[in-house]
Amino acid sequence: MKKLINAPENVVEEALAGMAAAHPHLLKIQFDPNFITRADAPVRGKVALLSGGGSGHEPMHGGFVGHGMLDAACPGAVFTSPTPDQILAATKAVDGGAGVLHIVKNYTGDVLNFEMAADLAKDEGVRVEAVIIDDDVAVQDSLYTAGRRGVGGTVLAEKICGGAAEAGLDLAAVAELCRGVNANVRSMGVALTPCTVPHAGKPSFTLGDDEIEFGVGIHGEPGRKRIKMEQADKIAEMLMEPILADLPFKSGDKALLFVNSLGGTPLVELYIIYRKAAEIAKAHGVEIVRSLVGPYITSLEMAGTSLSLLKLDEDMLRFWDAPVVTPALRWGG
Amino acid sequence: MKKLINAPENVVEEALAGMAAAHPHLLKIQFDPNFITRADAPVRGKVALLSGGGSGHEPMHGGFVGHGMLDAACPGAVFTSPTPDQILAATKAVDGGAGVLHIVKNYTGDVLNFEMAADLAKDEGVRVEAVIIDDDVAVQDSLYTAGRRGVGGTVLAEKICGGAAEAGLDLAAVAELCRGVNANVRSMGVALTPCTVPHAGKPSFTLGDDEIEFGVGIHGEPGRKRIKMEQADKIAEMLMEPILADLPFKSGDKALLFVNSLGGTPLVELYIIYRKAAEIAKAHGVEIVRSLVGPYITSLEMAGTSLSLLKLDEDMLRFWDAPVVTPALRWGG
Amino acid sequence: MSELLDVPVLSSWLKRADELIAARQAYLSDLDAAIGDGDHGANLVRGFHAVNAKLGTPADPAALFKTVGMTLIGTVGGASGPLYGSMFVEMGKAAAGKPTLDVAAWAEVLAAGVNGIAMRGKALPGEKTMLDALTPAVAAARAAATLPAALGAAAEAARQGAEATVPMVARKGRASYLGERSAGHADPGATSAALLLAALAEAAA
Amino acid sequence: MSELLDVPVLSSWLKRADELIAARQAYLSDLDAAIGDGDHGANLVRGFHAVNAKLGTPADPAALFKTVGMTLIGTVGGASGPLYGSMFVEMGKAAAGKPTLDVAAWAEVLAAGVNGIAMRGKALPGEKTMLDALTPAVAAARAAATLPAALGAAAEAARQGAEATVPMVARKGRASYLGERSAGHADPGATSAALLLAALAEAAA
Ligand SMILES: Nc1ncnc2c1ncn2[C@@H]1O[C@H](COP(=O)(O)OP(=O)(O)O)[C@@H](O)[C@H]1O
Ligand SMILES: Nc1ncnc2c1ncn2[C@@H]1O[C@H](COP(=O)(O)OP(=O)(O)O)[C@@H](O)[C@H]1O
Ligand SMILES: [Mg+2]
Ligand SMILES: [Mg+2]
Ligand SMILES: [Mg+2]
Ligand SMILES: [Mg+2]
Repeated sequence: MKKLINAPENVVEEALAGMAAAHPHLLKIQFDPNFITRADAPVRGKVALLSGGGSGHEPMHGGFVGHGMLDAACPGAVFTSPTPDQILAATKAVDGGAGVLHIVKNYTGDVLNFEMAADLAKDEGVRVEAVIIDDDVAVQDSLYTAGRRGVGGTVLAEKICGGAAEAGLDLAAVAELCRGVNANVRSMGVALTPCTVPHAGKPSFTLGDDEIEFGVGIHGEPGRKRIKMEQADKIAEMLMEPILADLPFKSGDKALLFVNSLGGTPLVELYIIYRKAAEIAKAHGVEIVRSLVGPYITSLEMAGTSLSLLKLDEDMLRFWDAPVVTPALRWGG
Repeated sequence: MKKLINAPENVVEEALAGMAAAHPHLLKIQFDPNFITRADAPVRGKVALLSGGGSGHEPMHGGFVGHGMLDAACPGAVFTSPTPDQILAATKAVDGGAGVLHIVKNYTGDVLNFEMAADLAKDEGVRVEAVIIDDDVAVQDSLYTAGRRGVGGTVLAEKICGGAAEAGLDLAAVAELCRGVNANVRSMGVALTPCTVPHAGKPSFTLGDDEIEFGVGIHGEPGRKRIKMEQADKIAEMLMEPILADLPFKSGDKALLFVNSLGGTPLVELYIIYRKAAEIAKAHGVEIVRSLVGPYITSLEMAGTSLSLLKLDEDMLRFWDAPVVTPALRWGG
Repeated sequence: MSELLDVPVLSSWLKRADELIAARQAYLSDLDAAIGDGDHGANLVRGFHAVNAKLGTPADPAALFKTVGMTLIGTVGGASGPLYGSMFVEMGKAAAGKPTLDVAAWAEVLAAGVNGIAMRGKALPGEKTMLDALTPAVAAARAAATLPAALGAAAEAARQGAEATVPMVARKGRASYLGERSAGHADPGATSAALLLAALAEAAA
Repeated sequence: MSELLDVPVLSSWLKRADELIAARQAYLSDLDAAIGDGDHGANLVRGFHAVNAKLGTPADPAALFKTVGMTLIGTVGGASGPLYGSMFVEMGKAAAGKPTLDVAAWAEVLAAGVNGIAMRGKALPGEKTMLDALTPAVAAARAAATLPAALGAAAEAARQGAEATVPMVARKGRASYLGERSAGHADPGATSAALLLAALAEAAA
């Protein structure tokens, strides 16, 4: 394992210290318990947005803290959900009186820790709503599983709901919008290589030189199936097909296409995938009116990509376009 | 080699097609010869900025085309400088009557191809100035070499000069500013892994499990020396020391610190490096007033980082902060 | 071996648990890597180190369990943090007012803890989770006549219960994403649960 | 073998050059990977494929050389594109007005081309570049009495010149960044230059 780290147990804290040093105008960072808030938190009268999850998915979530997106992010250990005390402290720190929306990716650990934190926050008089994001179509049968995982759709939900909160929508309305985004987004990913969690010190799984993990999770969870390597166009097809079928997306839909790097896959490859995915969407009658291309929800240095397709309505489009000023997403502000 | 590509010979064109599809509001893309211009090019009366180089360093340069940064980018084959016909065609396409600044990284191939193109453009009546960027302190003795390589400083020069051109500075003044940025920026990188050029099909070099290439070039050129892996803090020290000594940076200097991923190194590690590098700068009396952290000048999927430190004057700071609206750098616009 | 669990014995349990988990960290993480995300060992090492650092000298078993539960909740994260945390928090509630626990009391305290996991995780036995080690352990503890017998039988039942998760298809937690592919591997949480009960049997011996 | 180079022979040179370079692509790129960036083989394959696709039936050697030069400039990129491109462009100028080239004319045309490289690259022999193959080739061509002798001697001199780059420390191009570490490897450009002259000797034979 060659990584630019000091000791595995210090990875999260040292990276947070680096974020604090690099973005003093955007972020405030608290340690023990660890959480990140926007520099001007709490914003009086605005619904606060809080998300969190294991570290190792950067820029998600800490890189999305700032005007127009998240008010707080709670980073757990690498690939391990944060603990209730972090979430509770952050919730109290960003509540501006209008309540706090917890945006939670659907993993047992995240759900349980956020649940405990929400209960504690409510006990202390903070209004909290939680929305669970579960957009990963790789997990098929939700009756016999912990349900679909939350993946790329989380980034889109955080941006859109951040715009809505900034525009003054109340907690119920922002939560409703968040559920709406989740209901209209579908995602699927593929890994070309594993990644190595620092404290594990070895790759989370092994793949043959000609194998890829189709439907992989963002923690290196094995996916739908292990298959032979294919060309980019074929992979784009294999990812788009279940996404389009699942909502289902229909001819005439307007959509946002998000081509994400899992970390180790460079931009040049993402654009090759984007080209084909957009072509497939078009052939299906779906009009891509917005795009996002880059490493936004990653799995350390894992090579691979995930696609997310979000059916946009007027509100979502408007709040997607609204200004955002965070370390990782920034426009119009 | 597992990559999200179709055929190696189509990588550049397909990625360009993907960029065109993803950023229709920002970019116009021409094929044969290949070049990217901002959607509203040529901008009448504004000095146009053009850069280019081999592909595989994305988002540089195509991702930096747009308001407040480049008017055009010319992508060569992967890791191979573009050809004069591309540069000539792009130069003519973006000239708005105020002349065109060529920002050229100091590699023999880039210099020669840009030189030929500039001669041809001048023959056709376009005013062209060229500035060579050579900020890489890894190459020590420039009398016996092709001179220092152009690396991370290029990104900073393109942003700052883009702001200046947008503000209405003339060709001579923008070129002078560009030389000023180059004179005040120093960079150095380290590779933890090699990368694989698609048409080569195998890693550009080999490194032992505990070895790193110190002073590596962005094309996988071997660096200053091959050394044993070190902890992040030690690596940050080894990179900062020659950078600080070279300008030299002095106590009281205000600076921008750019911590770049060579591609495969995730953000969490960059922030760990940032933390230590900023600490070292501070101990040296250098005040870091701006930062850039992320994969901006990459070498495909190579793991590693490069640091660039730019001593800022008032103008540079103002033009760095000026609005920019490109696929990869965006703020204020 | 005494017929009563008191604060010193319970404290040595947590020390022994920390040792056993640290010794098996890589194994637990490997099990988790096979069907989950490979952090179970590190999660529990972090948690039980913190528990031992925080424990101090609690007034009674209830206080001890509560500290353990809150510390696990605050340091482990993941699924196992709230689950093991809830287990100890519920054990604390069940042990309220008892300076020591005899065999019957212990069986009921353990049962309350395991029920806490089931409530928190909304899981049933047979879904390839820590409950598959802990549920039979409760039954074994309840059936035993003496404390040493109860601790030994619970540890053994948990060990067998963990082993029995190998052929199961996971229905809860991260492993459930694998569907049929989750069969053929022991559940990491069931395995760590068996370690915890083994540590208790050893500490009380 | 004829005593004159004409358009058909020169055309078959470029065809043979394309074949030889394609056959040695990996080798050229490996040489470049060792002391540069590993693209020299791919660069030249791209260029000479394009040359053969574009060539058509030029009116005379001058036209042929010009097309080759402009095509290489337009397709190769890197350092070698402008350098080999300039070589052929200058050869075209030197061959102006000559429907065929005898041994003396060929030596001067080649000299003009090699001089074009030296001007463009601001390089001298001994700096570990293609000039180290081409400069001795010019001398050998000039010393020969017949065209076959000139082509054979030039090819052999270039081969030896390329070999002689192995111990050299690079002073120009990407390899120069390596300083002393560039010694011990043949220069890729010198090696490809030797291939080009070998292709000519074969094509004219
Ligand atoms: N709903 C649940 N109920 C009971 N136990 C569960 C549940 N979900 C997961 N587990 C247990 O948690 C273990 C995984 O713990 P851990 O790896 O620490 O957390 P995570 O899955 O969040 O990485 C599983 O092996 C399983 O025994
Ligand atoms: N200044 C120069 N003068 C002459 N030849 C040069 C010069 N710089 C580089 N070369 C030649 O170019 C070759 C490298 O070509 P190539 O790999 O295609 O370009 P790049 O170095 O841009 O990747 C070198 O091996 C050397 O022979
Ligand atoms: Mg986990
Ligand atoms: Mg090159
Ligand atoms: Mg786990
Ligand atoms: Mg090369």
